[in-house]
Amino acid sequence: MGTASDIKLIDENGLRIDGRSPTELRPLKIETDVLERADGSAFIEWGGNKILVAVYGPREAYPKHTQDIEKAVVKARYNMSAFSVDERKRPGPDRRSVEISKVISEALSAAVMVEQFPRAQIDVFIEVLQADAGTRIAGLTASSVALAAAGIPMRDMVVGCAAGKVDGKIVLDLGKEEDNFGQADLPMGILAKSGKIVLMQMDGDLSQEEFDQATALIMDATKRIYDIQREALAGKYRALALERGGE
Amino acid sequence: MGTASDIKLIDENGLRIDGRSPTELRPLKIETDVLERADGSAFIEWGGNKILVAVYGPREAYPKHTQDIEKAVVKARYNMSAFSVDERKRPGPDRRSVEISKVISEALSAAVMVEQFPRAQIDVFIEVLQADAGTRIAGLTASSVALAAAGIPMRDMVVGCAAGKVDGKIVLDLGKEEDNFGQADLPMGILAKSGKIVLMQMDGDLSQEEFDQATALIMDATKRIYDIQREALAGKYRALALERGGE
Amino acid sequence: MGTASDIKLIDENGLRIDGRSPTELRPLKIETDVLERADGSAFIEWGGNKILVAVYGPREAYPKHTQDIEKAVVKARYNMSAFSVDERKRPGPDRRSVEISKVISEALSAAVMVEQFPRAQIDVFIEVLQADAGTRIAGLTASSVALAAAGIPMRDMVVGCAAGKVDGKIVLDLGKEEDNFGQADLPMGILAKSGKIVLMQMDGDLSQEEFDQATALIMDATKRIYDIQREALAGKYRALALERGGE
Amino acid sequence: MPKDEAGVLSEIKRNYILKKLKEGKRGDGRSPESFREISITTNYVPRSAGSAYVKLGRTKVVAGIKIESGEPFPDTPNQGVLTTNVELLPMAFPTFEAGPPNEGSIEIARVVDRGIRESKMIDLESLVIEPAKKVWIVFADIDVIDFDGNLIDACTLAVVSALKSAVVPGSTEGGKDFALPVRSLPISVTMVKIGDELVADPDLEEEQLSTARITVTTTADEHIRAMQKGDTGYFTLDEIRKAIKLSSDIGRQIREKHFK
Amino acid sequence: MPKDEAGVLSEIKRNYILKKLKEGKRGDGRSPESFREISITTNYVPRSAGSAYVKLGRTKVVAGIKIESGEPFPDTPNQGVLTTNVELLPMAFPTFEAGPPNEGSIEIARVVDRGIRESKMIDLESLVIEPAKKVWIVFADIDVIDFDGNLIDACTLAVVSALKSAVVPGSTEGGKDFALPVRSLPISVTMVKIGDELVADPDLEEEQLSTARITVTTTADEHIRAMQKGDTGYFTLDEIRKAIKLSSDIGRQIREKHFK
Amino acid sequence: MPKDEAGVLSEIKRNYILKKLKEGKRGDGRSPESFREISITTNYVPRSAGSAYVKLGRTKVVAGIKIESGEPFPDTPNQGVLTTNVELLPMAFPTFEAGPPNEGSIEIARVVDRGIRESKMIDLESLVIEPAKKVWIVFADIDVIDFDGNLIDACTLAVVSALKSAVVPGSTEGGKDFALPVRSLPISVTMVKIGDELVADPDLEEEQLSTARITVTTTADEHIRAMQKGDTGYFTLDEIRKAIKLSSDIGRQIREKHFK
Repeated sequence: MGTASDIKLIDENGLRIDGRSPTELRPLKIETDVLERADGSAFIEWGGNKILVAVYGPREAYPKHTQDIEKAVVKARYNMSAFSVDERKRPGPDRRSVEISKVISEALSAAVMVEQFPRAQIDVFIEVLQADAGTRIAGLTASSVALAAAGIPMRDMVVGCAAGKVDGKIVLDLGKEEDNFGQADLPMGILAKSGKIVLMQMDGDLSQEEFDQATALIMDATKRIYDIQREALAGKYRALALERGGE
Repeated sequence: MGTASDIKLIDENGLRIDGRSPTELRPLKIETDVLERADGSAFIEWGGNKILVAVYGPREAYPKHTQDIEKAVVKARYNMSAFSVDERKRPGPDRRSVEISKVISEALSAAVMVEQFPRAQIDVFIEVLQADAGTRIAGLTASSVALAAAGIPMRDMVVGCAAGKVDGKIVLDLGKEEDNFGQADLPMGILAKSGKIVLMQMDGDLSQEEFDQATALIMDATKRIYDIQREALAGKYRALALERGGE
Repeated sequence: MGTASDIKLIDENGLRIDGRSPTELRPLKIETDVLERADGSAFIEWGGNKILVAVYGPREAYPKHTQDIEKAVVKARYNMSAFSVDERKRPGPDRRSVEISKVISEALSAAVMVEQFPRAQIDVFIEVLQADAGTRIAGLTASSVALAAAGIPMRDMVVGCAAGKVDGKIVLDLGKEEDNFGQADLPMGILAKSGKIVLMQMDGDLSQEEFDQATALIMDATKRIYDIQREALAGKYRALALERGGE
Repeated sequence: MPKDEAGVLSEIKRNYILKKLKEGKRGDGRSPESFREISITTNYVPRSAGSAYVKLGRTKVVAGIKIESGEPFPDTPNQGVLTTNVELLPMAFPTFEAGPPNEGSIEIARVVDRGIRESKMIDLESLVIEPAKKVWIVFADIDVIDFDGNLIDACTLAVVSALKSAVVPGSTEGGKDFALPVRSLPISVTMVKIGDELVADPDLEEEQLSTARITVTTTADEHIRAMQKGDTGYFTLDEIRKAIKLSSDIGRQIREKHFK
Repeated sequence: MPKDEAGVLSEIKRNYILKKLKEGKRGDGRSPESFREISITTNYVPRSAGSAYVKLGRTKVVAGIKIESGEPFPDTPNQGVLTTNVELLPMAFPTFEAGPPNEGSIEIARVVDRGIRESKMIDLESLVIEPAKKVWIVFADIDVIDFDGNLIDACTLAVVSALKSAVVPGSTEGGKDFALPVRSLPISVTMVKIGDELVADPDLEEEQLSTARITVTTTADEHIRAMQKGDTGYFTLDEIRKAIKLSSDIGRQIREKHFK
Repeated sequence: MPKDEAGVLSEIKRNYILKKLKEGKRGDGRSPESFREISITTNYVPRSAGSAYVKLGRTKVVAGIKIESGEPFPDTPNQGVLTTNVELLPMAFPTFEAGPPNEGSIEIARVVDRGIRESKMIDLESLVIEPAKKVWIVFADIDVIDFDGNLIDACTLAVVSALKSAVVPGSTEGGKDFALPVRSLPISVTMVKIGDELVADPDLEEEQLSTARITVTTTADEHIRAMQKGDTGYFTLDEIRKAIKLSSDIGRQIREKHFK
C-alpha cells in the first residue's frame, strides 16, 4: 500500500477527499451489449475507471491439452490499454495483470455453471481503457454482467467491491489518492445472493477488528452494486456510455 | 520520406548525384542457381544492393493449420544481415521487415500458379547482404527469378521497380541519397507481360500528375528489367557475381 | 581464459593459492537421494561449488517430434541460480548455459544404455546453487551419480575433471582465481572404466606437450573421483550435506 | 484478414453479393464509392493527452495519445518522436489472439503511421525541449475493440482525431501545456476489388470476397501522402488512378463533415 | 496446482482422506490446524548476501539474496528496491517446465513479496546511497527444488530467513558492510478447504482435493499485512475469520520457535 | 546436425561409405586427412568494416564485420569488445528455421569465438577510445547460406578473413581510420569419427554417419587455443592426440595457402 504523505484524506467533517462519506461508493454505471462481435459484453464506468468486457464462448477449449473433461475453463484476460494510466504502459501482460487475470478467472469460475460445458472454454476479455483505483473489482463486476448478457448460465452474479483504510479509518471503495496514500486495500468478489467470497486480496495493515469493519462495509455495498448489475441486464442504459466521451 | 537538406540532388544539366539521367536505372545484374541446397536461387546486384534469394518448395505447409486446401501459400521472408546496413542490425525481424515480407509474399502469390499446389507452401528467403535504397523491389525482382529457376510454374514474372521525387522532379530508381533526402518514393511490383500491379507502396508527397509521371517511368523500365531477368534465367551469368567481391 | 594479472598463483614451494599441490583435487563430496520427487538425485560440493542434480525418466519424449525411434534422448539442462554467482544472474538460459547443457547431454548419452529405451527421454536437471570454478565438470560428475541413483542402466560412470595452466605450470582442478587468471582450462568427461573421452573443451594456450601433461593429471584423478561416486551410491553420506549450510 | 466464424462465406451469400455488386449495389444498400456511417467521439479517455472513439459502421476503435519527455533519435536530434501502435484485441473478433503484434496489425500500424508522418500532420520540430537531449515522445496507441472490416481507415480516423485534440503536458517540464501542433489532416481511403468492381470502405464480408486492397491517404491539397496495396490480387493502373481520385474526393468530404 | 503424476488422485484415496478429515484427522496424523515440520538452514549459499534452505515437510526451497547498487525507481527516489522472484524448477516436480514464470509462479512470488513489503520488514529508506541516484537493490530469488504442496508459506519462510541474515556490501560503495535492516517478521499461513473443512499447510494431496485456498500474512502485532484467496471455490466470511485467527496463532508459534 | 531431406541416409549408401572409408577412401575421393577446396573472397560486402565470402566445398558462408563505438564491459574497462554471432539462415538447408539462435548455432558461434579470443587474434587493448567509457565494439556476424557440413571450420575461416581485412572507422571518433590490429591467425580443424576412422572436414553425409566430432583450433606457433568435442560418441586419448597433430599440420597448410 501507499506511501506516507502529508495529504489529509479525510476532513474534520469525516468527508473524503472527493466529498464522499466513508460508506459511499463512487458513481457507477454499467451497460450491456456494447459490442457486436462478442457473445456478450459490458461497459462499466466506476469513478474514473472505464472498462470494457467481452465474453466469447462456451467454445471448444484450445489447445486441446487445456481442456477439462468435467467442466468449462473460464479464462479471464485483464489488460490495460497503453493509454489507460498516467505513464504510457507497454502493451502486453506484466506480472500484475497476470495475477489479476488469475484471481478474476477463479472468481468467475465459482459463479458460472461450468459443469454444463465439459471441454469448453469461456473467454472473458477485460480491457481497461482508463484506470482509476479499483480496476480489478470493476472489471470483475462488469465481467459478471457480460457473462450473463452472453446467456451463459450462472448460479449467482459476482459483485466486486473493495474497502480500505485511509487516515486510520475504514472506508468503502478507495479512490485514486486514497489508494496511493492509504494504509490498506481489501478488494473482494462476492456471490451476490449467497454472500460467498470468491475473490479476496489484501495489502496494507489491518487489525482483525478493522478487517471486520471493512467486510461489513463491502457486504452492505454488495447489494447496491448487484442492483446496478441487474438494471444493466434489464437493458435500461444499453450502449449509451460507450458512445459518450468525457469523464 | 526524407529529411529536408541542402544537398543538391539534381544538377544544372538535369543529371543526378550519381550521374544518372532521370530515366536511368542503376547497374543491375542477376544470376541464378548460386546455391546448392535450395530448389532455386538467385543473386541480384542492383546499385549497391547485394541480395540473395533461395526458394524451397512446393512442400507441405507446416504447421498444418496454415494450409490452404485450395492453393499453395507463398511465404516470403525478407531479412537484413546484421552487416548489411551502416549501423549493425540486431538479428531477427523488425516491424519494417515484417511488413516487407508481407507485401512481397502477396505480390509473388499473384504470379505463381498457386492453385496447382493445394496444401503446399513455397518459401522464398530473401537475404539482404548489402543494402542500398530499393531493397524490397530488388528482392522482389530476384525472387521472381529464383521461383522460375526452381521450376515453379508462374503465370508471369514479377518485376520490381521504383520511382520517386527528388528536388521536385520525378526520377526512376532512387539511390541512397535520393531516398534519404527526396520527397517521395513509389516502389511497385508489376507483372511483366500484363502490366498488372501486384505490389505498390508510397510515401512522401505526390500530386496525381506526378503519380502518373512516376508510373510511366516505372512501366517503361519494367521491360528493361524483365529482359535482364530472362537473360539470367537463360543462364548467361550463372554464379559469377556471387563469387566475386567488391562493389 | 583469464586476464593477465600480477597475482602469484603458485608460490616458491610449488603450492597453489589455496595451498594445494599441483596434482591435488579440491575437497569433494557427493550425496544421493536428496530429493523426494525426482527419480534420482545427487548433491555435490566440490570446492565452493554446490550443485544439485535431479533425474526424471525414462519417460515418453515430448513433444513427439523429438522422439528417437531407436533410443532414448538424454537431455541435460544446466542452470545457474540467480544467487549462484557474484553478480545476480537473470533467470533463464544464456548462451553459455545452452552450450554447457549440450555438451553434458552428449557426454551422458555416451554412458547411458539409451538403446534400451526407444522413444523415451531422460531429463537431467542441473542446478548450480553456488558456483566456483569447474561447475560443468562438477555437474557432470553429479549427473552420472544421479542417473545411477535413478536406476537407469549405464555402461559406465562419467567422471568430470579438469586441468589447466597456471603461472605456466600444468595443475589439476582449477580454483576460482586460477580460472580467472590462468592461461588454459581443459575440462573433460571420461568414462571411468574404459577411459574413453565423452566431453572435452579447452580454451587458453597449451602446447601439445602441455596437453599431454594435463590429460595425464586428469586420467589419474579420474580414479579418485570415481571412488567418491561409488561411495556416494553406496549411501554413506546420504542427504547430509544438502541439509547443512556453510561452505 | 480473418474469415467469418465458420471460416468462409457460404457460396450462396457470395454469389448474391457478387450479383448485386455488378448492379452497383452493396449488401447494406451503399453505393460502391460510399463509406459507412462515421461517428467520432473525442476526449473519450479524458486522462490521456488526447483520445477518440471511432465507429465506422460496426467497426469500433479507440485511440489514445500519451505524450512524455524522452530522448530523441540520434539521427533526428531536433525532432520529437511519434510512434504508432495498433492492438487487435481478442475481444474484437473470435479468431484474434492476445500476444505481440502480428503481420496484420503491424501492416495496419505502419500504413496509418505513414499517412500521418508523410503528411507532416504533427510539427515534430516544435516538440524539442532541449536539442539532442530531450524531446516530446508522442505515443499513439489504438485498440481495436470490434471488428467489421476496414481497420486502416478506422484507425487513421481515430488517430487523427485523437492527435488533433491532444495537449502536450509542457507544465511537467517547466513550461505551459499547449495544444499538439497539427498542420494537416490526412485521411486514408481504402478500397477493395471484388470481381472487377472497386468498393470503398469494405465491411468484413466484402473483405472476405475481395482479392486486392488499396489504401490511398491524401491531405487537403489533394496530394497523395501514402499508398499501400494489399492482398494477393492485382490492380490495373487505371484502377489505381480511380482509387486515387476517389480517395481525394472522399477525403474532402470527410474533412468537411467531421473536422470543421 | 499440478495433480500427481497420473494427473488425478484415485477415487479411493480421495474418499479415504475426506472421511478421515471429517473426523479431524489428516493422512499424516496432523491436526487440521498444524503445520508439517519446519527446518530452516541459513547461510546455505555462503557467497550470497543472505540465504536459507527451508524444508516444510517434503517441500524444499532455497532462497538467496543478492544486494547490488543501482538506480531507484523514479517515483521512490529515497528508497532502496526489493524484488522477489520464484522459480518452479523442473527438478521439483514432473510437470514443472523450464521457462519464463507462469501464472502459478507469478502469483506465489507476488503474494510472498506483498507479505514482506506490506509488513515493512525491510527498511527501504535506509538503503539509499545517494538520493535519486543510487540505492541498494535487494534481489530475493527463490528456487523451488522439491514440491509437496504449500509453496507460498515455504517461500515466505525462506525469504524472511534469508533477508534476516543478509548483509549489505557497503564496502563496495566506500562504506562498511552492514546487516540488512529488518523491522518485522512476516509469517504467512495458508489454509485450504477440503469439503467443508479447513486445513493448514496442505501437502500436495490435500491441495489436489481442495477447492479454495487462503493465505494470511501477519506480523508480530497480529495485524494482517497481506491476504490472497486462490482457486475456484469459495469461502464464507466466517471461514475467512477463522483463517485469520489461525494465521495469527501459527505465526506467533513459528516466530517463537524459529526466529528467537 | 540435420539429416538429409529424407531425414536419414539410405542403408546402402551408409554401408558403401563405411566400406570405402576402411580402404582409406572418401566419397569424393579425398584422403581422410584432407580438406575440401577452400575459396575465400574478402571485401565481399564493401560497405561493412570487413567481410569475407567463404566456400568450403559446397558449404558457403558470409562473414561481415561492423565496428562501432560503445561502452566497455565493466570488468574490462581497458579493452574493446568482440562479439560473434552465427545465423543458420533458413535458405541454407530445408530444415533450418528462422528464429533465435538454437543450441546448434550457439555452439558453433561460441567455438568460433573461443578460437579467435583465446588466440588473442585481435589486440583488444588497442581498441580503447577513452578508458572505461568508450571502446570499439567489433561485431562479427556470420550468415550460413548453403550447408554441406563442417560449419565450425567454414565460419572460423570466414571470420578470420573478415577480421584480417577489417578497418576501424577511427575518423568517426575524431581520429584516423586504421586496420584492425591482428596478431595471429587461428585456424580450426574439425574431424569426425565414422566407425573407427577419423576424417577431417566432413561433408553433410559424413556428419550424418559420424558418432563424435572434435575441433582443434591452433595458431602459427602450433599451440592449441581452443578445443571442442561434440556429439554422443567418444574419442580415445590417442585419437584426440592424432586430431591435435593433424590440426596443427592442416592449420599450417591453410595459413600458407590462404593467408600469405
